[in-house]
Amino acid sequence: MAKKLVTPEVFRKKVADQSDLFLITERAQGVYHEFLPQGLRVIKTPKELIFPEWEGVYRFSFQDRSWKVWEIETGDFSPRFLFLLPCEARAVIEVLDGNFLQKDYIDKNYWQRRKNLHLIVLGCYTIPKTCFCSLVGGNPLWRDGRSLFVLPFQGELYVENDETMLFGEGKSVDAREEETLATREEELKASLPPPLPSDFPQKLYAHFDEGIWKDLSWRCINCGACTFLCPTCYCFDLSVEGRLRGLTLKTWDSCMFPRFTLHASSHNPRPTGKERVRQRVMHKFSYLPLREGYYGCVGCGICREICPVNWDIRETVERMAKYLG
Amino acid sequence: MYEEEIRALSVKLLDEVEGVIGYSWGTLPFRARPFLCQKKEDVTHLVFNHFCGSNLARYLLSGELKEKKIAILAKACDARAITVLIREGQVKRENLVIVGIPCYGMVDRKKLEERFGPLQPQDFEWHLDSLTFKGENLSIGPFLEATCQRCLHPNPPLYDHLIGQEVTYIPRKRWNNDALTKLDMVSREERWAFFAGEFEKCIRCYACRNSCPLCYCKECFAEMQRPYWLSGAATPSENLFFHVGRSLHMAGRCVECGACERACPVDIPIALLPCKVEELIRGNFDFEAGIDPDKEPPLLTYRENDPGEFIR
Amino acid sequence: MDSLSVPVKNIYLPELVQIQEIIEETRDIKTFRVQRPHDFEYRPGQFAEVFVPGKGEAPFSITSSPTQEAFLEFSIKRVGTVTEALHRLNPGETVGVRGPYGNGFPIDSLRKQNLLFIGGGIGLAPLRSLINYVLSAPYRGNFGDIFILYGARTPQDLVFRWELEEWKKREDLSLLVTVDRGDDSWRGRVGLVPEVLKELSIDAKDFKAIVCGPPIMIKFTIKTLLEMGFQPGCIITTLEMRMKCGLGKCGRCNIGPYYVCKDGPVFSYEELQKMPEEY
Amino acid sequence: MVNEDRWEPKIVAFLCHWCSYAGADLAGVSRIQYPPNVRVIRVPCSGAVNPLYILRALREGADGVLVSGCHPGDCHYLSGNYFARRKFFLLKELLSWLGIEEERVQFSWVSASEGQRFAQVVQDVVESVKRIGPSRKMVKEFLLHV
Repeated sequence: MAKKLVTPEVFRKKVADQSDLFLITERAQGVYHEFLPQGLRVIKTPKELIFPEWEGVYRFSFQDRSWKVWEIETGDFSPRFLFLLPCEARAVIEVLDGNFLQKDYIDKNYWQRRKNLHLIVLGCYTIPKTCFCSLVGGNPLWRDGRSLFVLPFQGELYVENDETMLFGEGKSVDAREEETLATREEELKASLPPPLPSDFPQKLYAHFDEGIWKDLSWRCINCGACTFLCPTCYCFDLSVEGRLRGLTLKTWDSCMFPRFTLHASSHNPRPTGKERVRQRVMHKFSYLPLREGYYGCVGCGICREICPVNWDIRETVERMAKYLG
Repeated sequence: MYEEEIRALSVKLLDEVEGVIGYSWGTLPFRARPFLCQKKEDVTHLVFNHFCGSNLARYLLSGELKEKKIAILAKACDARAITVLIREGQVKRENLVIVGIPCYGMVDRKKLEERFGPLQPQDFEWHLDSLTFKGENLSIGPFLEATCQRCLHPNPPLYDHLIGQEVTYIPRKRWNNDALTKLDMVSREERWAFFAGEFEKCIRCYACRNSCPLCYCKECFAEMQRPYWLSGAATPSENLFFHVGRSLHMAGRCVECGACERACPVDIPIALLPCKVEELIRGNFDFEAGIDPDKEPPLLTYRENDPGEFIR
Repeated sequence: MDSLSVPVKNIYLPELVQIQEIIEETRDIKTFRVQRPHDFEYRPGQFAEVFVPGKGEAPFSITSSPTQEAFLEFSIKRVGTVTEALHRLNPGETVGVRGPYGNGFPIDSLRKQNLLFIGGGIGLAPLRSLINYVLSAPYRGNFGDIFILYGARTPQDLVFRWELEEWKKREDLSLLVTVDRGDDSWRGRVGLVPEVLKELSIDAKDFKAIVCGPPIMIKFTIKTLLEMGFQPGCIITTLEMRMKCGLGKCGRCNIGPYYVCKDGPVFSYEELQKMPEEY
Repeated sequence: MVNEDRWEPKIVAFLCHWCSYAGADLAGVSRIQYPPNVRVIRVPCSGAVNPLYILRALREGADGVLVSGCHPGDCHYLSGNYFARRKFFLLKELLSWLGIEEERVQFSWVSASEGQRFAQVVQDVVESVKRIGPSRKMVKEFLLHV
């Protein structure tokens, strides 16, 4: 049964019964507070589960007069279910998977975690003020056809694709209900701001040298808060830790930091805040769409909320869109 | 607050300076943000209110403005930071027009949310040291940020123009709520449990460092390759190293503005560390940063009878 | 997710190999000859990540030709932490290698062409891979005339001196070596590469130029080549960026939407023109 | 990995070249016995010890750090140890306030003629660190898990 309705009580109980299997993102919890049992483990962004702040990728040691290297298995990342909002799901499925599971080179550590992480997309029905998913081609009910999807509907919870009966049998959705749902979805989508024009990435790219970047970047203090909490930002650093025995670490890195592109020769292709802010906007709104066909921003708005100086990516993008005509 | 005065003064000042660094409303409610006003028609964006937390002195160091004549809006903390920057040779006094603003403290959005639930701007009216919520008048004290509640210097020590009237009381005495004392009271194990939890949260985004007006090192020890002090991994021990190292580097320089704490995206009360160091300096070396520009900073001087019992 | 097969190996894990020989080229450049890792099939112009245990990892272009089957060579200038650690190593010691990465030179489009190689300083390293490839017996016939122009700051800064001698002896190529500043014993050409280039009697129509060197030299050389009538598509160069993964994942080495590690490091000037100047 | 049964503390000692280092030397040539747990790093002056050195030593797995310089008033550079005293005071107070055991970082004044005293100081430091056990709070995690 691909589509069903379950009561909030059953839903809450099913989750509470296996609460150690479930995790939830902070944003999703904010929206679904009333449907969920207390005490689920809350994480900031989905990426910290599958692409953690730091992890060892391989170890090395000097033993018996020779060096050895061996990979670090991510090992027992047991199957888990993560409740998250559509924007966050999109960040994982499109952007993170797109980068780390690209078919020519698959990141093994990422893959080991990702294959055991099942996403449960919670349809976003009270849309937070800070987000803007429709601008970047998403919507509050976005899911890829195969995801487990939940949405409050007429006092019950509408569930899609629950193949393992995680939330019980439920009752089937009849034709009229299905129609009501579809109409609602259409209405919801229509009420949101339209997406950025399809030629936005090209136009933005063409305006790489514009003076406006200086104005746009003045306020930014070049910390990495936005990039570290962004659900899509996947840039990382590899560094070596330890001398005779140690490991190579994969850690989050940020295009906001001067060292990100600093050459050993001390030349830096992105020497000031202007270039770094431009890189962040361009990477998300021009380079990734041009290269891979998806935006590097899912419009969740977390960077707007946490920015110490209220440097606002939505404002910037809308201003650029207006400026580019 | 003071908007008319600030705007009128800015129009005048723009005749002689390249720009006025001040605040404008942000893109989200209850947020003001740094704003560089370079045209007279833009002065209408300038505002001042209880959400103008960012320490503007930080912007004096950005390459573009460093050698230009600039006017800057300065709360007490900003003015103190500017004093330190001048003393350390980072900015030239003659390039600055300092517009001082006596400050009643900055409001912590989270404390408002705790008390009033989801916030609507239209429910609030703001006054110098009080607020009106749906007609009810309340003291501002309980809603101030932790660093503002323990503030000892509400009036700027250095300015060319002063907006409004000086604050006549010392906030720390009035609000009697020092975050440090609460921690001083508990046992060492409890304090460790608390800090260990906080260091666990840190993602080392360096928002604290980058929002600090006095963290201007060209290359921070945290990002140095040689010597390689720290890895990029945000593990609790490395985070502790970073924050302790930073606090000690700020010793005798920190003006306790709380910019670091305000900037933290994961809500670590990180100003506790540098503030503790300043408290130690205040008590033992009789010094406060950015108050008296002629007084020798505490780590550049000594007294023969400094505390030394801890040394065998 | 299900459609993905199980990844067999960790893509960041290097293979440990022994250093066979170290040649001191100049004061601060050494060439390291290391054992070739298993299944390491590469094209001239590609690079590899070299890992020094306990010190770090950095990308270096492979300077040996794929036709030399037993080993790989890297010519490395001492500039930073990793290169300094490398310079302290001795033959017999171990380094890690993973790769090859990058696109390499477009050999197919160079076939049947006359080739003009222009190298500056350590920039000869990636070119040398291609030069020795086209000079090797099975492939020499596939290419036309070969002209090599190589410049360095002083005679002491010339790399691969032993090989320059060999090239000089060959009759199927022309070699011109120039230095910015000569010394008492220098009998060769003195002058900056772009200036020497100007004086060469080369017909732009028949040649493809392959340029590598310090950024400033590349810039002026390309300008000169254009003045000589080279089409942008006939000028090939290699770029440098800070890289970490070498696989197009870590996200730092992009110039516009192109990753230098994956789409580069070899680009034609025609492609460069379309990219923002952020390198 | 620390083997708890056979654990012996590792102490990093930053010794001033002009006094404590010579004091340690004197202890050596006088055949005075003291625990072998210290790893000595000679520094030009206690004033040259950046607090980051101490933090770094702890991060790299030292169970304790000892910094030793000239008695107040005897500094070879006149006042280096007075400046040092202020820095160390702040470091020590801050670390102990954060909840780090006070014994992890210790300071002493030992002159070049005090070989016996140096041995005693080391003895005391080693014993006090032994009492509190291996360092955990400030050691980098990668070391603990390799």
